[in-house]
Amino acid sequence: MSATLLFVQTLNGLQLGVLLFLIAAGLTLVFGVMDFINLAHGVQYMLGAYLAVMFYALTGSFVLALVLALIAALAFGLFLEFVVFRHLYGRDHLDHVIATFGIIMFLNQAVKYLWGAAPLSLPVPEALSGSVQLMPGLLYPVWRLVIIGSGLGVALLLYILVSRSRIGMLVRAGSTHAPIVSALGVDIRRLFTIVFGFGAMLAGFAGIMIAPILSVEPGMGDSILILAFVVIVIGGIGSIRGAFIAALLIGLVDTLGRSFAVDILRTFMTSSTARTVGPALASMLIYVLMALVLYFRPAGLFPAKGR
Amino acid sequence: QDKVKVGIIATLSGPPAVIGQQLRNGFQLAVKNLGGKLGGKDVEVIVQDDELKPDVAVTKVRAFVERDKVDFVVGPVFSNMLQAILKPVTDGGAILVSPNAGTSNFAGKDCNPNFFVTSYQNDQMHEVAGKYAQDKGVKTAYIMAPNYQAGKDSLAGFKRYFKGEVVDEVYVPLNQLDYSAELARIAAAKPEALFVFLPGGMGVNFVKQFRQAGLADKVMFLSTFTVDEATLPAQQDAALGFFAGSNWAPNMDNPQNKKFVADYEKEFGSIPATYAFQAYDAALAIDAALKETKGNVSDKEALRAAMKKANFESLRGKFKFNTNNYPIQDFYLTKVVKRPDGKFQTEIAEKVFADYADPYVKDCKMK
Amino acid sequence: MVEPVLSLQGLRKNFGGLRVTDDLSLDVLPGELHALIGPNGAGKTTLINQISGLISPDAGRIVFCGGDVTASAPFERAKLGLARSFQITSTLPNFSALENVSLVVQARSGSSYRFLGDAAKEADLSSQAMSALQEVGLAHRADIQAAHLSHGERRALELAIALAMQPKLLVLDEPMAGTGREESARLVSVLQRLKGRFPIVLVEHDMQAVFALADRVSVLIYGRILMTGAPASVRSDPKVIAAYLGDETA
Amino acid sequence: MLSVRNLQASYGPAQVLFDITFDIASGEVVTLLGRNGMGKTTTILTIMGLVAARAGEVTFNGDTVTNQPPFRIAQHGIGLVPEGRQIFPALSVEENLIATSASRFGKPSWTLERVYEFFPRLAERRNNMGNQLSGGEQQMLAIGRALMTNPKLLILDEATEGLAPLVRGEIWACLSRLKAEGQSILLVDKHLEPMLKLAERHVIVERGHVVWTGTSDQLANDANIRQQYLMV
Amino acid sequence: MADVAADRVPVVKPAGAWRGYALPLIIFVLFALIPFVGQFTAESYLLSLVTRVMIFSIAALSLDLLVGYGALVSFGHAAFMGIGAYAVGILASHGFGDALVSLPVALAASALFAWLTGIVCLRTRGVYFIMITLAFGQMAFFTASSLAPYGGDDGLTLQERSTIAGLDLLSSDRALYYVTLLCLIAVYVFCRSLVTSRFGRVFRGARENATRMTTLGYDVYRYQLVAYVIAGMIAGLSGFLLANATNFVAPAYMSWQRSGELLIMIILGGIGSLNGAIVGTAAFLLLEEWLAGFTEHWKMIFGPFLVLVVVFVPGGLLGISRWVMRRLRGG
Ligand SMILES: Nc1ncnc2c1ncn2[C@@H]1O[C@H](COP(=O)(O)OP(=O)(O)OP(=O)(O)O)[C@@H](O)[C@H]1O
Ligand SMILES: Nc1ncnc2c1ncn2[C@@H]1O[C@H](COP(=O)(O)OP(=O)(O)OP(=O)(O)O)[C@@H](O)[C@H]1O
Ligand SMILES: [Mg+2]
Ligand SMILES: [Mg+2]
Repeated sequence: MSATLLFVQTLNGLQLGVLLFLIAAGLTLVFGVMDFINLAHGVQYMLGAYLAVMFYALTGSFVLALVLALIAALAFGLFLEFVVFRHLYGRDHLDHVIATFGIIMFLNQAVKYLWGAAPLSLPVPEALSGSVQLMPGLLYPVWRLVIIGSGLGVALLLYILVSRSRIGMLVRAGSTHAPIVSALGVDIRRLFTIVFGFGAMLAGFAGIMIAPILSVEPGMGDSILILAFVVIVIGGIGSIRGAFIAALLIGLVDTLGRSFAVDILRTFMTSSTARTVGPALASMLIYVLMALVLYFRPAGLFPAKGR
Repeated sequence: QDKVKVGIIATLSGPPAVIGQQLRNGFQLAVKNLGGKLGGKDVEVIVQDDELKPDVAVTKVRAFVERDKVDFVVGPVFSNMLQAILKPVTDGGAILVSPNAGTSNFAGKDCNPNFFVTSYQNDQMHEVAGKYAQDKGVKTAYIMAPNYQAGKDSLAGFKRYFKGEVVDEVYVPLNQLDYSAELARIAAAKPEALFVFLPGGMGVNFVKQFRQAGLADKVMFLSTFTVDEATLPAQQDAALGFFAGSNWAPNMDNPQNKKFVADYEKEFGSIPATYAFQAYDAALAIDAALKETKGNVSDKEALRAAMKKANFESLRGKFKFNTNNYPIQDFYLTKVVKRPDGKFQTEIAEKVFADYADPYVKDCKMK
Repeated sequence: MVEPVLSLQGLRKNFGGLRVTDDLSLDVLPGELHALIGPNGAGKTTLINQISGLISPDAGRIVFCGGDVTASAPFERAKLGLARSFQITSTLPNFSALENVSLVVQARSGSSYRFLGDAAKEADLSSQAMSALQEVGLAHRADIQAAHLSHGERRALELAIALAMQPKLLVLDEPMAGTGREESARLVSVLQRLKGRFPIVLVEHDMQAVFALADRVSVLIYGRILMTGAPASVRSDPKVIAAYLGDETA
Repeated sequence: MLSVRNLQASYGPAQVLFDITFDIASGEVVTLLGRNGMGKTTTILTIMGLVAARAGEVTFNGDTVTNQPPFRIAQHGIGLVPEGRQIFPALSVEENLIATSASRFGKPSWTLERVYEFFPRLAERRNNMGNQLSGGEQQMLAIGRALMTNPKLLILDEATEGLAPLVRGEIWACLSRLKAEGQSILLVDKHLEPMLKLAERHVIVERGHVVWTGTSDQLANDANIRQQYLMV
Repeated sequence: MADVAADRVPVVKPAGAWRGYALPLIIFVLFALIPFVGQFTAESYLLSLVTRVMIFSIAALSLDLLVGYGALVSFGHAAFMGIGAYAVGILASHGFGDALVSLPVALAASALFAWLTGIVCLRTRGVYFIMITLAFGQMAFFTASSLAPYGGDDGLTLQERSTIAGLDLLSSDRALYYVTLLCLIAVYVFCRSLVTSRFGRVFRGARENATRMTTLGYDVYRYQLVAYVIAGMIAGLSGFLLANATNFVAPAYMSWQRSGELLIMIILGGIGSLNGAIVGTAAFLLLEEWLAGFTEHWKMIFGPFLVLVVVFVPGGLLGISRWVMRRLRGG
């Protein structure tokens, strides 16, 4: 394996990591910070993508589509919070699981009902299509760089929001002692609603940003959701920093594993067996990683303080 | 009874639903065009979703043969579902017609008189790509497929005729989303041709990312089930000019096919893919058989014989069943083009095999 | 010189920069009620956590009934007969008061790897548990879920649990906290009765109780033993008054 | 300022409060006395809207607040030091103080600085997480947290529980200082003597009924009341 | 965070024993009668459907043991089923088609897997436990998918059902049906007694307050490990039956979606009561079958149904029945 290849793959790994973080971010926020397991995060991500496609078809402008889709995603998130989630705060995690699972079922089908089962797609905005020369013989799609950028942006924003802002404090407090917070004069409900809306918006945003490189199809949120959970669990639930680092870690492990597992195995087994074992290993790798991390750090890499 | 009952089992949920729908639509369109009759008898079509879960599929087909007493079961989409349902269906005394999945074991040692395939033997489409690359004198090829059985068969199929150097043979995890790692390796390997088998969403993701990585005009893109009418609406220009192995294309030049494509687009607002036309042919095959037996479904022996005759006008032109009930047919290389109306479809580029039969037939006892 | 039941030798514990237990040595003699007092944050609970094994010391030894238990797990120490109560009440919220206690009895009577037979129907378990509840005057609330007990009642339950273990050493972290006059009085008399049966380490801020019960008192300040001695001498010690007692004349 | 009339409340089927009636005038210090499990905490929770009132009425400065959401009630100017501390484990000491701080009525008399000078121990541990505090430190934090909302009425449920005598003494001192500043206070505590010094009036709760109300002198002089209800 | 499901009070001693056992009795009697009804309709279809319900009920029971009584939310439970099933399939493909061989192997294999993974998983709590069990489930899944000699992703077909001591007793759907029913009843009774037993008590205690239990002298970790292994074996049993019922084994049996469904089943029924596991499973599978019968978009009905259940009747379907009961008694 040549050095450049290694470099490229590392870059790709980081890029995939940021991609994952973009999705995991909203999840940690709602989950870690509010102690609410929102499996529907995945479908909200899917919805974001579909909305973007729809609005793009209507307006023909990516920026407009982005804005409209974000607003719609937010609105929808608030709607969900209003009709479902708000009744489940402080309830057993399992209630969250089943309710949000119901929402997944519904939305996956509804999306198919509205937009058809065939995969759709969103073109890369003209200005940002094409690729740049990072180094001789290494072209890199601009849009990927944009994704990396936005991911970093979101990371920063969230970090400040949760661990610096007063809203962040209140929400963290509410996640464990909602009644007391409210007895001290804060409308915890409204607060949770806001956070939820924000989380939904983040999910939508992830969907929109990723739509240009992935196919927009029913159920696109399901497998991603699992990955996102892996990320936030490795990182330590509720820790934005943890989620970020874990995302990069997984991105790297997965990418490098996928691209070099076979080569490495070849060094000590016949290449045909390496070819069959390698990929199986590669696809297991992130789970092995998670198992290892949790074995040595049962509460993730950065256990959220005080939990 | 005076009615023919047909049960359709297809994957209608999850991402592959689009394929299942094509399959169902194709069959129902045929029934419609045949005036709601098969072999002159009124037909009742029941549709079930296998949810891509083997045990669910088994329960559903049991329902077909036991509760609904169907005479024919049409389906499924995927090979692993086929493995699961063949026994319950045929044991239940119904005839199973597969409009898509055609695994090697049922073509060979496990071939079954009550099982007919109107599509192809799974390897063949891939062999088309391999043969083409070979004929065009391609020296180096990079081949890639998902890490599951069908994936392994596909690369094996490709290599059966391609004798050039395979620079790398890559298996990616099923339903992988991001291909930047593989694309980087392709860029580094600089092969003449690329062969991929990435069905459904995987194909959409890969094709878009392949184009974005700027490899499209450096490497010849050969594929199977990666750029077809089911995925083109999402791939659009990204897939323009890409090649695929196939047994049919919407622009195939014969009257019945022209009508079929036109009707399908009118009815469902999308261009049919192979899945749809093979299901359509399945209906025609059943229709022909029933005409033969004067609509008698009770005499299975006669029914099977009649099915085997397959005297119907296939949308692909020449068609007949081999002794293992798999088709003997021509295969083509297709190319993605943009139609005047802005829609995308595959079109015949050139014929690669004529009257091509699968090799497994020799292991099949049936005569 | 009698062999101490519990002997702490040069214990150290740091939380980050903070020294919570600082080269601390302490002996608990058979049959004595040893009170441990000290300002908030002096390190009393942390010390108890180290004794019961929930926290492991950075340095030093813990010898219990002649054996070194520094490295052994909490449940092993409990098996050896070390019982404790928690400062922040810690019971099984969805278990009835009775169940809470009879689980303790079960722990020391026969194997718990029995998969058949209704444990709730085992008479001896329940009866022993019941008597423990009586000791702390909670018998009339036996069937109430712990979660539904009032704060004070839960404190009492804590003590009942500790009693039911029939321990070789009983460590109590502020059993009186949150109990009203009546209960405090009852607890004091209970402890009076228990005194002598087995040694007791009592952490308490209720000076009335402490001085009424203690044989010896150790004063803990910033993780160090300021002094150990008879109640009278301690309460009159100017350093102690300055650091802890203040003008409290209880 | 606060008046409670015939308040009734229950946990699920089990009724706990049957007839609670008492008043607190502005600037007054009132205590709720009674043995364990008699309904003191429940009374407070019901006033705060954390437990639903079945019947009866709670008014604060003339506005009826019965069964309003807790945050509304609090915003009327009631600061709660809940039983069992209930500090926020996921927040640092300082965050615990800031998070819910408010000054709803003019300039705040309680600021971070003032709380810290009041509880120097908290200043030392300002960056520790709430759950890393000693029991007593948690108690101080809970009080500081309530003061930071600059309430008109301060409610303390077992506020001196688990505090060292010295600190306890300080707290009593502080409370009398607060009283001097005209702060109205509702107290639940087990230490009768300091409360007799501090409070004007006392309300004795027995099995969810108010069975006696009177001044410190009355209570101090009426031995058999104390005997009957408080075992003192 | 740690107390997933901890604020659910498991029903251990139902008020008035008969009321606790009435429901399961009714259910089992119904199950026993179905074949006779079946005669007049599509028997083997009905049988295969209900057999499926019972098989999943067994798995659900074992899961409820962990979730409802131990707050150990296993998101990899399908793996045990899959392992049980593969034991049958693989042995059969090597000519060992007899239950006397395959059943013990199935149980042993799933137990072993449970033990090995349990050692790791049980170090974690709450959601971390959920995810780490998922991780092992996925590893099992991918391993099965790469078993090329056994069909890999396509799975492998059993030519016929397991024989019992050489006799093909299971060949008839009815026989299999009743065998499954027996297994279900046995498992139910066992679980029922387990939760009230000494062991069960400790296990439940651990879920309420692990720290407390250790200071009482219980090695919580070992108790939970034993429970985990037991649950794994029971799930393995259901896998054994599933393989025989479908004559087919595939990695799909181990997918995380399947694990998720199992969870949904027990939550839908109401956790921590065992009865809920059976009710929920039946409701889930039958509703699915029924709704799918008349619309392709059945999920748009089923999804909201789930939501409604959670929002309005905490405690799942059993919650409803309890509520009704109370109303009736309340007059
Ligand atoms: N996990 C921890 N991390 C950091 N500091 C801690 C931790 N636990 C306790 N501390 C600190 O150690 C000191 C001693 O705590 P400890 O609970 O032992 O005090 P204590 O003597 O029990 O006080 P009190 O009488 O109020 O209960 C306190 O200052 C506390 O803040
Ligand atoms: N969450 C609850 N659920 C059910 N019953 C409860 C609950 N909390 C308290 N109770 C019951 O209500 C009664 C009054 O409880 P409360 O906490 O108000 O007593 P208290 O006067 O504050 O006692 P203490 O001095 O011990 O705090 C008690 O009998 C208690 O058992
Ligand atoms: Mg302490
Ligand atoms: Mg109280």
